[in-house]
Amino acid sequence: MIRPPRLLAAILLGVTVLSAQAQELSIGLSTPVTTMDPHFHNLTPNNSIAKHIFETLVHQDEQQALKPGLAESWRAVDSTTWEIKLRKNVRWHDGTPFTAEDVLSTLKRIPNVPNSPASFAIYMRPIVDAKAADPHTVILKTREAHPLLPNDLATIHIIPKKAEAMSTPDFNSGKAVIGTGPYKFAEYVSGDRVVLTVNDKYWGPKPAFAKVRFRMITNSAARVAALLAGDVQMIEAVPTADIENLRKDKRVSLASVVSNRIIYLHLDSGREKNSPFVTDAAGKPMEANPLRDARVRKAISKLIDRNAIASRIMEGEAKPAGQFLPETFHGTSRKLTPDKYDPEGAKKLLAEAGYPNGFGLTLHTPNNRYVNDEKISQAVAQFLTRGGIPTKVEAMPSAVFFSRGSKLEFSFLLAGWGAGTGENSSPLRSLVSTFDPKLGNGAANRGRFSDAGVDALVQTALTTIDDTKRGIMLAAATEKAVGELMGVIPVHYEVSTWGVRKGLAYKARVDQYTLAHEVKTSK
Amino acid sequence: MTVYVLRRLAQTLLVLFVTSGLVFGGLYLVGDPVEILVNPQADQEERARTAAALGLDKPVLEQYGLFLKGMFAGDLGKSFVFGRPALEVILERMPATLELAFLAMLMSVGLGIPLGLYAGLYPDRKTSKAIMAGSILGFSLPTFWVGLLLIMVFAVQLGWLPSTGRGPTENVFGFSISIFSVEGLRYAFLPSLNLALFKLSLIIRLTRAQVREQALLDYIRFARAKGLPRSRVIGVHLLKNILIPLVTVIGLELGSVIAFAIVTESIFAWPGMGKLVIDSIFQLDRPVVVAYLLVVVFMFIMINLVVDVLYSALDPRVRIAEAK
Amino acid sequence: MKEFLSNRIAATGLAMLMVVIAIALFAPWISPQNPYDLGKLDLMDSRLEPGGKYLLGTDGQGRDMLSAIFYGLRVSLLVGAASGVIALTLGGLLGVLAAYVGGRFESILMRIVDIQLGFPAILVALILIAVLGKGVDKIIFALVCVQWAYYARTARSAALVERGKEYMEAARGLGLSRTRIVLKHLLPNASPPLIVVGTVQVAHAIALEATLSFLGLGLPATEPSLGLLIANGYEYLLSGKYWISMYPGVALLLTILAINLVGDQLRDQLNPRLSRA
Amino acid sequence: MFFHAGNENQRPLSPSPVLELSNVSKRFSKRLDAVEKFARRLGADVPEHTVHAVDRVSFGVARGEVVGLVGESGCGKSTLGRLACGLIEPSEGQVLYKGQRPAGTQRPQMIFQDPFASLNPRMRVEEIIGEAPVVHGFVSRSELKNYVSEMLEQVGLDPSYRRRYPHQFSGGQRARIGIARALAVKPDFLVCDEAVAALDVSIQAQVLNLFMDLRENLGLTYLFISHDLGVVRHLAQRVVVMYLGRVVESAPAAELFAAPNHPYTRALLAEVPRLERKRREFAPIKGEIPSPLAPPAGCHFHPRCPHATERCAREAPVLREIAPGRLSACHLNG
Amino acid sequence: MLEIENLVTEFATRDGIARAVNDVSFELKPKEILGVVGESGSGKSVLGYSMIGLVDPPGRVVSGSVRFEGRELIGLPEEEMRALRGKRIAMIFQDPMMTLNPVLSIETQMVETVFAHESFDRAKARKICLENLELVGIASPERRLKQYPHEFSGGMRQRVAIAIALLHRPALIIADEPTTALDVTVQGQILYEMQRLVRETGAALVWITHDLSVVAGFADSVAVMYAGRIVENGRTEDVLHSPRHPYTRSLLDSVPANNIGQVRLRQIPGMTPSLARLPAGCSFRERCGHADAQCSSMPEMKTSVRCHHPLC
Repeated sequence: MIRPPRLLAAILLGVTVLSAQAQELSIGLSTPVTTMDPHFHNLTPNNSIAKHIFETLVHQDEQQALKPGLAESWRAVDSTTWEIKLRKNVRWHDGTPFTAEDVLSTLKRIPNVPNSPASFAIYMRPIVDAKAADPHTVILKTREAHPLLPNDLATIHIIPKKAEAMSTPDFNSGKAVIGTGPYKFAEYVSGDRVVLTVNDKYWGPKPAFAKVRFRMITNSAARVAALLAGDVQMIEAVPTADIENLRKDKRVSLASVVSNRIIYLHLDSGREKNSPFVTDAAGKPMEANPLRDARVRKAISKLIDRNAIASRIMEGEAKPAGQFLPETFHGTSRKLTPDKYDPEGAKKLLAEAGYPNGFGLTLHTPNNRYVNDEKISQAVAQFLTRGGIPTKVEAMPSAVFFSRGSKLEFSFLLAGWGAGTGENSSPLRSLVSTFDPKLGNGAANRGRFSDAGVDALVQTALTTIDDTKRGIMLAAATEKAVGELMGVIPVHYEVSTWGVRKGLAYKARVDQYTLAHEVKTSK
Repeated sequence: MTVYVLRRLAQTLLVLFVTSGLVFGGLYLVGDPVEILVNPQADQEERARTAAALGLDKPVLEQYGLFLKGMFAGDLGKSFVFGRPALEVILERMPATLELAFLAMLMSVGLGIPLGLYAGLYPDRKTSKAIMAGSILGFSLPTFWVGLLLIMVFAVQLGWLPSTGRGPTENVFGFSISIFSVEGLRYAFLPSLNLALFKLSLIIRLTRAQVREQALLDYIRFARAKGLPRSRVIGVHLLKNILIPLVTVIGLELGSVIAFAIVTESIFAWPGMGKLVIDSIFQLDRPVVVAYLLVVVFMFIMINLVVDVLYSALDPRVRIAEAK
Repeated sequence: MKEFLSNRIAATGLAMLMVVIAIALFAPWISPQNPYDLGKLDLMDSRLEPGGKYLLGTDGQGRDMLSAIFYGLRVSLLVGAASGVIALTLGGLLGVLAAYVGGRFESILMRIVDIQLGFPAILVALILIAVLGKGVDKIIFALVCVQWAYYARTARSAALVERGKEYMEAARGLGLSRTRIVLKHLLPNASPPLIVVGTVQVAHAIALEATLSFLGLGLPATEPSLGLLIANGYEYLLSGKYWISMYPGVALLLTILAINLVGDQLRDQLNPRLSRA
Repeated sequence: MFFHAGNENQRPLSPSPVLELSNVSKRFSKRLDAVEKFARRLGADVPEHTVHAVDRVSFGVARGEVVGLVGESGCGKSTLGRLACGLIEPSEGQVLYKGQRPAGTQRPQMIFQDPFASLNPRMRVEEIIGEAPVVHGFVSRSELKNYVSEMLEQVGLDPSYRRRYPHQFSGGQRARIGIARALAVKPDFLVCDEAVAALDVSIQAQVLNLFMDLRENLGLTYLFISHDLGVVRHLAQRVVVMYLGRVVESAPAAELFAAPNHPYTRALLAEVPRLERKRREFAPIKGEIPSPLAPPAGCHFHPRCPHATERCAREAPVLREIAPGRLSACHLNG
Repeated sequence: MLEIENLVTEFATRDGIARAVNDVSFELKPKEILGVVGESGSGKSVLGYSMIGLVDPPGRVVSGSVRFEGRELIGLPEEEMRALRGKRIAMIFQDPMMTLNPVLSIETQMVETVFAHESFDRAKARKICLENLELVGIASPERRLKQYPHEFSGGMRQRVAIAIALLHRPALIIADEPTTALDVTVQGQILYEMQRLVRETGAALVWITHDLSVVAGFADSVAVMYAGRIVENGRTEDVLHSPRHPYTRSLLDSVPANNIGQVRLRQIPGMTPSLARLPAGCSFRERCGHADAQCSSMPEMKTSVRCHHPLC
């Protein structure tokens, strides 16, 4: 007689063998895909899926360098006019040819998606007019000089003309999901999975897999377990805790890259006095706001051992940062390096600023937004406390954190910034430019840092078409805002890591997209 | 009985109203959904647009008024995140949770009652003591912890079962159900076991306590004095009396299984509504959270009502007292 | 008491509980490190294996696990006991009053109890914590909100039984005041089932707090409870750094086990039907 | 003992009965709430119950008397006892103890049936007996110990038991503690509600003897409620028989046992098992006591009465004097 | 028909071993009614359970014999004992609220009893049930059969229990205080019915009670139990009119109905001793007015009385 456990095992195993399928790639995603409408919610997982089905005029490679996409070429005719040449012989999944009309329809639809919680309209706003010069040429006019137009276009997925009037539910049901990309829509189950099949008629290189199944496994340990169990062949966002172990595991290999996301500390440099969470060293309320003093901010920066955080908290999955983006990105500074851990120097600076005995702080941090966000904050607090600035940590879900942070309820906070367009102007404009709703500046400047010199440099750069000149200006602005004035304190760049089963290879991307058509078989 | 049902329905309305108000107000206090929904790159103009698109630019009382108005028309608002009617989003996820809850209850009842019966009938045997010790353990282990251990053992180490996710679904009366296929059951086994463990312990303990109490009563002795076989004394006389209190508990626990599915669904990436609501809470997707609570509360009340009706069907004493 | 100790398992449970309580009470004096003082933690000592400088190893923050468990026990027990005591007092008093006063007060209160019991504990706590934010006081508040109804219901049914007994009539016949009757006669006699419910609920509260922590809605990370320690170590389970989650897990298991064992025995002892046999 | 029929105009015969019940009724009813009324309107069958536990009962008890109150379970005798002690308020009519509503310590004290349920299990004997006297200021705390000892001695218990809890005593001893508790507030009047029913015969005898002694020593008045006619016959000077909330007969004990008038009383006496009887043939009365929720019309006893006529089903008989000091409610009496 | 010899049943309690039935012997002839009288804790109920094999742990029959219709019941395998129970020996219990299963209809509870010992078809089983309900004086049995116990009054329930006990026309019925919880009028009715039924069916009856006055005029013989032992055993008239054991005497003297006109009742000093802590020798010694040195040894059961100094 077979004992029950063995019997059970036999049945279970039998079925496992049957379920394995060739030519199928299964990927574990870390965040749920919320829609199939490429214009509804500007969110990394949504965009990532959209990139399989739809295409943008301008592509970005794994380093976010601009590459031709549906547009074969683009150029600024004058400072406000752009001419875009479209690729010919591209067909939609339903067989109709791709033309300039489709591009114009897309541009029309984007600002008018009902109920959109985060639309792509921000990238459209500089455009005042769009015309088709011929079926494969589009002319775009901007209000003023807008050098970043190609970067912006890299975020916009082109839909066919007939989908212009389609609603978001039409996309979610799959009815409207017709693209030009390497994969075709097959199935979408909210909160569970997205299934795609290969587009045999794709103009570009053929993907390695006929069918892709994306599974949403938000719990990171479960995601790793799924990879180890072979239920999925690839996962994104490998948790730092498992890196060391997975590196040793023969069944899997890892792909990682320093991403475009910086983790930084923001300090209240707006309020002159009575910053809400600043106390004296004994914990009593204090009127003066030491954080307004750039020397104090510099001292805090020097108190943080970035290498320790990168190695101990992030297990190597981070690179200490001295500015907003890694040096490989356009508009970054070559001069800025991460501040060295220097408690002595910090002490001197604090004394100089008039705080030889330090003061007390509370560091506010989200606990479910960035990799190890709460732990990094604890580590920062450890260092500050040891360095004579007793620091408490208060962590909260990001839903609460960002609401309160934007209402300026904090004195000292930890946050992150990913430069979606892959360019240094994005953090400069949002994080350290003077808060100004009209210009759209300083939208995420929760420390209300303000420096006229930085503002001027950023504003000029934003209208400078010449890439080289613009790059120099942006680097200068960064050196002033971060290197000199410490408007934010950079901590590290996150490293994004993917795990794949042996036999597969993935080129890690700085924009954190998980693209099935970039997965290669390595045999 | 009519009175009873009427009373419960009146209560239900009141509860739904109060729940909606509390949750609506509560989530309003937590934070501003726009902050979490918009792309970080968005400027102030885009934020304002989002707020207007989601109806968040109006005063909160007006928002609530609009919500109530919609509620009476059966519209619980549109999800901020999904842009679809919140009710639709939830109903779409409900079958997954319900099948998990159903399997879990099946496991805990199917195993719990026999084990509890055994432990109650032979309290001094070693096996009974082992069952009781095991049940205390099941009581004491945190669900989430056990969940991962199950994955580690059965999926990663032994490779017998899929680690996470839901198996292939079939369309049954318009709902996608996964547990009618062997493959689907393989996926559902670990999560429902995880969910069932606590309830299993509970039912074992309750059954045992009931057995020990009932077995002392005269009617059992009388049944034996009548010369009935032991199987009938236990299987009919004892069991039916035990089942009556158990039905109440099982009904209440079904509700809590549905609620506790939140934890299990998070671990096993099970696309149910528990997972949805925890995500929605973190994303401040108020319409979904409010709608979820309304749906779940409504379900609980209905389950309780059914349980009470069932109770009176099982227990002739209640039946007659009500009918009089 | 003698009877209690005659049961070997229950006696073991009681002994375990005593040890656990002692550890919780004296944590600041017996812990090698103050795990709450960020200044005392050394990041370079993070994730050390058990043995050596740290008996049970360290977590990702360089926190000594042994100290963290001692302090965590303190928080978990505090949360469990405080919420239990407050809920017991509140619910017990309301339940007894409902049984004694009767009428509209009773029916309204019991409807509220029914409704409250209809809500699953975890949902109520989840929403409350989401709204209130983190903190020991808030989680205690949430747990009280979740638990009071169990006590109220138990107290009421026990008090209804007791109210019908002749000694209650005797007390009234002797011309004693209502307050005196409720506090001296009704409440003490309605309390044994409350104590039994209490042990179950305290264990439950500790587990619930752990679950909330796991879901990211529990206590502040700098002052971890056992549940939070497990939740924090949870991510290391797959990586072989078992000690970060396993030891707090075992501590939690033993604590809840001890409480349940004691509660079991109390239940058997306080059940008149069983003790008759 | 003084009776007056269900007619309010008739005054009691004695100038000053210690306890006087005039036309006392007690109804327990369950009223409909809003939902139930609504359901009724929808056509649901929702009953409104009213139980006439005690139905227009009048009688008095004179100082020093022992009155037995007998009847089957559910006849309202316990409710009557509680009305007499002021534990519940009458729905109609009046209960007067020494001319006032029974309240505070100015009321008859009750001796209860169940020796287990009638003592607070969480109090020591000292507290059980001493609580009320201290609260009411009969004794100071310092005198309490002696006072409790005195009470215990009075009921024949060792004063050294003062510090014990009820569960440490046997049934008979508990009954004594219950009596001591009642005596501690210096009552003139005891209402004994089935006070010996739960005790074994040998213990029952001890407690009954104690009641007799106390009466002699303290001049107590008793209302002795019992289903056991033997006990009542032994103790009472007068007997009141109740059936479904109404008094059907009352008479001096000796006369009642010698020549019962009401058919129910006769049936009751016939059923009492007696030791002296030789082998007997039981000839029981028909049926059982009907539910007080739906009492029969007319004379409540008529469905079981061997002499019932059509009139009995229609008209409730009045409690009338059939001989000096004897009252009966039966149409057979003309 | 029934012979019990030196039966001993013990219970393991916290205070030690309690002999609830201690060296009990008696005989019963067909159609005879035996009244077993004793106060609470005298072991009379356990005696009943011992006879029908329903002594549950922590209790057990230690020694002695119960011979019924020539078969030894002690040590009989459970299955054979079960076949006898309800078929040849039936038992009725005290509390009519508790003896019938509250959630099963009367029909279920009766029919299953028929099926426990016979394999009739259902219609025939039902017919037997109806006959028996009629037999115990239940009107409209068809309707009553469909009802549940709670729809019956206490007296009616006890009648149903009796009807169930009679289903297979047992040779022996053991009734454990079946009328204690009932009103006197109902008790009278039940006693009357019982007497009639025993006569009609030819069963022997053991009637266990604490109330001496119940057995008077009802039972043919009486056994008085004290502290687990039968202290006196004889024809009812003899025992009630000229009791020979001092305990029986005192018991009779303390019944109020037996002592009309006396101001004080005769009372037995002291309390019933705990079964686990009996005094050495005669168990009644410490409460007996006639006790002397001889009483420190256990008296033998002689000429129907267990006493060194039987009264005349």
